[in-house]
Amino acid sequence: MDPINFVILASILFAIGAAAVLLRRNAIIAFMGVELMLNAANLALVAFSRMHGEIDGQIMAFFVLTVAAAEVVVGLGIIIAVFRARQTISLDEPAELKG
Amino acid sequence: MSFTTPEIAWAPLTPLLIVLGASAVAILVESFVRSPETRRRTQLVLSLVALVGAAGAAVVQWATLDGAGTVVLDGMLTVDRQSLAWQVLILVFGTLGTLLFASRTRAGEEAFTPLGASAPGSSDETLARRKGLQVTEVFPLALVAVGGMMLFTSVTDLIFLFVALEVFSLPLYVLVALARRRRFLSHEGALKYFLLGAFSSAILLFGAAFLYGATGSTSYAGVAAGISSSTGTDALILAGAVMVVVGLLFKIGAVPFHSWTPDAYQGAPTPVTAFMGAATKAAATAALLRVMYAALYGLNWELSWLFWVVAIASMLLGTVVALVQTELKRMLAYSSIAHAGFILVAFAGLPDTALSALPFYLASYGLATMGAFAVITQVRERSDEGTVLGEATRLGQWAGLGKRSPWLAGAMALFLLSFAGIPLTAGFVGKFVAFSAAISSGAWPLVLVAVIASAAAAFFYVRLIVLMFLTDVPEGQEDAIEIDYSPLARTVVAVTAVLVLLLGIVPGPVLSAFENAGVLLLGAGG
Amino acid sequence: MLDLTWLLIAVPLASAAFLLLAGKRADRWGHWVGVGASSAAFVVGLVALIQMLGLDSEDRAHAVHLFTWIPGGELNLDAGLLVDPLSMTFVMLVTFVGTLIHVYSVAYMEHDASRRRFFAYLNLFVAAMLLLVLADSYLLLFVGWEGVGLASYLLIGFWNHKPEYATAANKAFVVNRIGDIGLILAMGLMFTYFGALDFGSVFAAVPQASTAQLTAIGLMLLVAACGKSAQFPLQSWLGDAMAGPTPVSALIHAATMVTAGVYLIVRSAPIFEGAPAAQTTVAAIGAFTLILGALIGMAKDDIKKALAASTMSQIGYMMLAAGLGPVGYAFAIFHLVTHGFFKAGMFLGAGSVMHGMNDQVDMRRFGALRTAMVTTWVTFGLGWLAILGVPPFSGFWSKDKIIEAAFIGDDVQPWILGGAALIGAGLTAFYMSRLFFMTFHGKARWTDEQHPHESPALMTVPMIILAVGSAFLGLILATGDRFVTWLEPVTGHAEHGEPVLPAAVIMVATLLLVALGAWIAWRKYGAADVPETAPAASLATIAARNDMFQDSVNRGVFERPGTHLTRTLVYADAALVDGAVDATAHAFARTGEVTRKTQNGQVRSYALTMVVGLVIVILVVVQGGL
Amino acid sequence: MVNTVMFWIIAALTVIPALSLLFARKAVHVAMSVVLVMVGLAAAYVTLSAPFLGMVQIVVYTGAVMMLFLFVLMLVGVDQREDLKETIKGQRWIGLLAAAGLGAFLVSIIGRVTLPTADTMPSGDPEAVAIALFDRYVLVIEVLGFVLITAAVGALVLTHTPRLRPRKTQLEVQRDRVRVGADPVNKPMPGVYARHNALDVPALDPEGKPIEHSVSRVLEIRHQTQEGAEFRAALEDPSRKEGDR
Repeated sequence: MDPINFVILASILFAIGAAAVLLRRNAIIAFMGVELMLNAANLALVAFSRMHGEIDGQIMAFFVLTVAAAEVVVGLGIIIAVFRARQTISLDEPAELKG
Repeated sequence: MSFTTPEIAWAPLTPLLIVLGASAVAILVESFVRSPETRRRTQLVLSLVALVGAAGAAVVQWATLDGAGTVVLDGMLTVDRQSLAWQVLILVFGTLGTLLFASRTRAGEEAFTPLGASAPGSSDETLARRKGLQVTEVFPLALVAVGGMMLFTSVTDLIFLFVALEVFSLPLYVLVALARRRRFLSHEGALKYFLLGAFSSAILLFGAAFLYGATGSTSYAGVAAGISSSTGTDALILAGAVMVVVGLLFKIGAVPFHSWTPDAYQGAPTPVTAFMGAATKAAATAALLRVMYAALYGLNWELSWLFWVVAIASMLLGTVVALVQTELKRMLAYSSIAHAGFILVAFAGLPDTALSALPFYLASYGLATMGAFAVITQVRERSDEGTVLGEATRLGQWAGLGKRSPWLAGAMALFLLSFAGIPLTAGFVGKFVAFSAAISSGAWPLVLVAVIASAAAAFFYVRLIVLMFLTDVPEGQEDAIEIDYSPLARTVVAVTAVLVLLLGIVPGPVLSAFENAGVLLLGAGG
Repeated sequence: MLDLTWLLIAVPLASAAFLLLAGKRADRWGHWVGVGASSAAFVVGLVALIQMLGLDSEDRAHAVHLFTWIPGGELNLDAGLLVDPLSMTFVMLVTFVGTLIHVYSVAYMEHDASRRRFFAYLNLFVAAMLLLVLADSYLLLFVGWEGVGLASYLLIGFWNHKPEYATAANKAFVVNRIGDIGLILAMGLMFTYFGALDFGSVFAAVPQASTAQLTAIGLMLLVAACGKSAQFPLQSWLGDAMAGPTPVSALIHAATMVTAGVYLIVRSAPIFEGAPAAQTTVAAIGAFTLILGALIGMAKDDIKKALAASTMSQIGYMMLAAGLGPVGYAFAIFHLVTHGFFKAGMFLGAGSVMHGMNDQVDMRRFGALRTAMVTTWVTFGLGWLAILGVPPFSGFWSKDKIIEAAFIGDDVQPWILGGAALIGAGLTAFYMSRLFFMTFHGKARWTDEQHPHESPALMTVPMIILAVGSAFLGLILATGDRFVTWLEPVTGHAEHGEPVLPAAVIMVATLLLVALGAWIAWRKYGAADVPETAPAASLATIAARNDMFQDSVNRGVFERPGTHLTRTLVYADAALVDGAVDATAHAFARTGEVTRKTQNGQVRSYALTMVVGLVIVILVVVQGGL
Repeated sequence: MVNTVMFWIIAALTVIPALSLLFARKAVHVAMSVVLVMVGLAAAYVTLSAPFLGMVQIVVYTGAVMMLFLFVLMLVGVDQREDLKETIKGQRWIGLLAAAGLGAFLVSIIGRVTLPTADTMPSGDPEAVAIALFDRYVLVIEVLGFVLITAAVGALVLTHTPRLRPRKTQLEVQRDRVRVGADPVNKPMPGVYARHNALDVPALDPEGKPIEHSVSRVLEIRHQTQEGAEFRAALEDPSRKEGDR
């Protein structure tokens, strides 16, 4: 089977991740959606790397992994800060900035 | 397998190394200096020395540049005059931003919360304030952000682009959340900025993956080569290119990827807004320039549509919504969206002249932005008992400011006129060179829209000027506003005001310097 | 000295900066600094003028290079001044009239707490206006153009304690921005076609350009001129701008800034020469505005607004002349100069009347002021005679020439333009006489609290000087075609065309019409009683109040259609043009209100906007790119 | 070329749990499903000849990142259920449509592309990865260090509370307790000095009176306690049953 199918899989996961950001009110779940998008990109990179027969795509995936982990730390930090202030992590709740 | 140590041209990276190295040292300072006050002083001095030193190093690099520049590590990074120009620009914004970060009100209050972890209004917060705690981590965070932005302007590899994007984004997300007052808004702004920022960087990354898949390379030069020799992968290339560009347009704040701007600008502590508004836009513009000219130049025709539509949408939406804003920071945020549109006008058709016009435009815009927000930090509300509260950002509160503080109001008027592009200010020359770049590539309908939009935009800038100079303080409100005095913030106001005037009246030297920078070392087109 | 002309701009500018920065310390003597700066500029101008007069006419254009402003590969923009007879004329007008008005303002603004600031703005205005006329490129002209806009904006809104004044300032700003867009676009076109913006290069490149290109540029310049000079359809701001202090109206809205449009057209003569369609449009707009302004002038009871309408109308004459080509350029500028004198004088007179009448502006509350304010009456009367075009006063020499020139040409054009100019003269005579008689003659209609008195010498002396100018300047400059010859290096030598009617016939017809208009005005407003409240004048009520017209055939024939036309046009002006401005502003605000709702504060909606945008972009780019 | 069966297993292992992101109500369930997705992705990496990356994926993602998510979920209340009813008008349908459209476009774009697959397999073993990482990409690695520093500092700034009040000694704790009028000594246990030692029976003081606050407040609120008086009465009068209350 052609590895390009993994890219198709990656695209589907990417779309699911995006949908999670659009639809879920829970900040943590929405954030997991973003993580899924990053991982989908990783899958695409690795699949392309396999198709090109070289390792660069994999290396990039390593970087993305690291960056994503760092992003999770900062993101969860912000979510906790919001939670401490408002006792909720609903994304609908903080909507004072608008217009 | 054998490993040979890679050859790295360290010398051209000196400015970058200074800034990032200083940030590491600053983290150590955080750990080892206990007293908040000493820490703050040390951090301020360290940051300023590093930023000014780095700017000096960049200038030395510029002067001693070997030929057109240096490609570091097989195309990961390119140091040429273009990137040095942007680096200097970002270092200037970084220096001014650091001054604002450190500025305090007359009562000795910083712009940042004393304790980021405390809940707003909690006893911990009060206690931390009483104990004089300070989040001096803002200085190393700002240094990392500056370093990331400098990288962002010089990288010539998609994966490095993504990493650099995160390097400067993460500290900004944190900084936005650290306001001292109106912390709910600050948190909200940070959460929105973070979530949408992560979302957009995922989009950028997916696009980069597509480009890698289609061309087999992540370096700009490799992508450009892959585009010109592509067979059967056009759709993949186009989709990838669009997603990368969208990721960058998000940072520039262009419609429809703009929605974070007003909320983050309003929620963030004003010094952060100033720094973010000036530097992020510059860095993102630089990165977009390089991506477009060095990697995606072959898609010029296909992508021009995107730039046209996004530019027009940004100019119109930014202008029209700014007209009805009553909150000052929000109004400036929408004006920044309109300016994103003006910036993109110069991208239409990718003329060579844009490479020298845009650095100037961003310099003029960034200086005026820093100045305007610095002025905002100086105008504060006062409670009935006479204690000084947060910044007065409702438009009505600025009525009669010209009489209370002619200098401050005059400087603000100057910045606003520069935003509006009135002659003898930097903004006029900036718009002039940017629009003439667009005209030179035949995009005159776009320039027509831009001219009309900037004419309409002048209305809300001038409205504020009228409010400041031609309106009296409302009856009974004489004591509701306090003009604060912070030497550091005043320095920023003075410096930016002088520069905005100088760049408007004698832009010659700077323009010709950028003229030199208008050539990319690894340009497919420019 | 010609190389030192930059001092003309620098001195008032420095004085403005000084006055703004000096703070309260300078409140007591700051205005004299302003007067001094303006006088100094006049002296510099005078010396330069004398030096220029000593040169041969072909050497009189002198370029002063200041510095390189915007350097660039293809585009190199220098900031430089062009000192030639045309700009020198303006320099003299601006500095001389400007200085007189400065002096007048010292007394007029005496009781104003921010007099120092007022003088700073006045100086700023003078500097910007001089930059406008001395610039050697369109770009630098634009700097001055925006500068006078800004200064006038500050000055109109100077008395900001009344809300309508701020509104007026806003309106002036909006309309002027429309004009500015015209100038910016004209520059953009020049830059695209010629790659240059300085007068020399642009005019040198004109012969190679196509007529279509020149027409486009010309029309854009015309939009700019209309905005600044209050010509149809961008005239609406001028009346409202009268909210500003009266010296401002005299300086900016009569003598100098509003004539910048005429200057722009005359300066751009080579472009218009290559674009006959644009040139004809200029003339047509001028002709239309001169009638429109006159009709509006008939309907106004506010003395300043009536004068503003008159200004509009007189600038219409200048535009008409400027649209006639080389035969008209010199007369346009000539009329501009004489008008600068007599209209500024009359505005100062109006200010003097207001000064004596507790700021009353309604002419229906005046009357019989000639006894109370003799100097004002005499000086105003000289201005009145001048604007009527009564020989040998100034207006006669300039206006008559324009009317005569309007009759030159082929086909119907001379009949239309000439006819308009001729009728305009009659209308002018009517409404200016109405104004004059209502103010100074007839019965006193003021209330007991008002004690009209003559103004102090600081105010009357400038009025007297301007009145002397109104009386004799035309004669002096017209003798031996001095002024036309003086301008010839710039405007080119015009072959004297033959009007379609003999010149003598035109002159007699003009004078007859003027006499008729003045006589009707005397009958109605001088000899008869003037009602203290304006008669309601909607079309229906006029028809119902037939008795107004019964007593004389004269009135029936002349008045009824006239009133109808006047009221209709004034109404159309208010409803359509003002309405269009307001509607545009409203539309913008509404759009903004609707659009801001999309920023609903929900981060998920923001993400949705991004995704939808992304999907559309991918769809179009990928589908379109394949 | 890759194993077809393997692909379909991985596809099922990733897409189905990923859908929980859209439809599961409890955040914990979502997190656990995402762990599964990550494992599936690791398997995919191994299949695509990136074994080392696969291992790292498991260690970093399932082992660290997702655990962090779980920790935070527990911090904010693991029980949180989300009402899936949409609050923003049109958001659900436009959102689903947009996301589906995005996915469909991306898939169709890939379907349109012809990309050859190289015969040579990239070597994804640790040594090859290490050499690549520290050769061309060494600067990226170094810069990544700053990303991690920022993350650590950022998290500390946002969540770490330094000791603001001095630590209380045992003596101070005791004093505080006495000051607010609490028992100077330990609370008596319920059921003490009685024939029952059940939790719902108050303790008796030396005089035989029941000590009311020895019973958990929760039980009192639920009316599941036995009041001392009644209890004694029941003792004295065997005819009265406890259940009569």
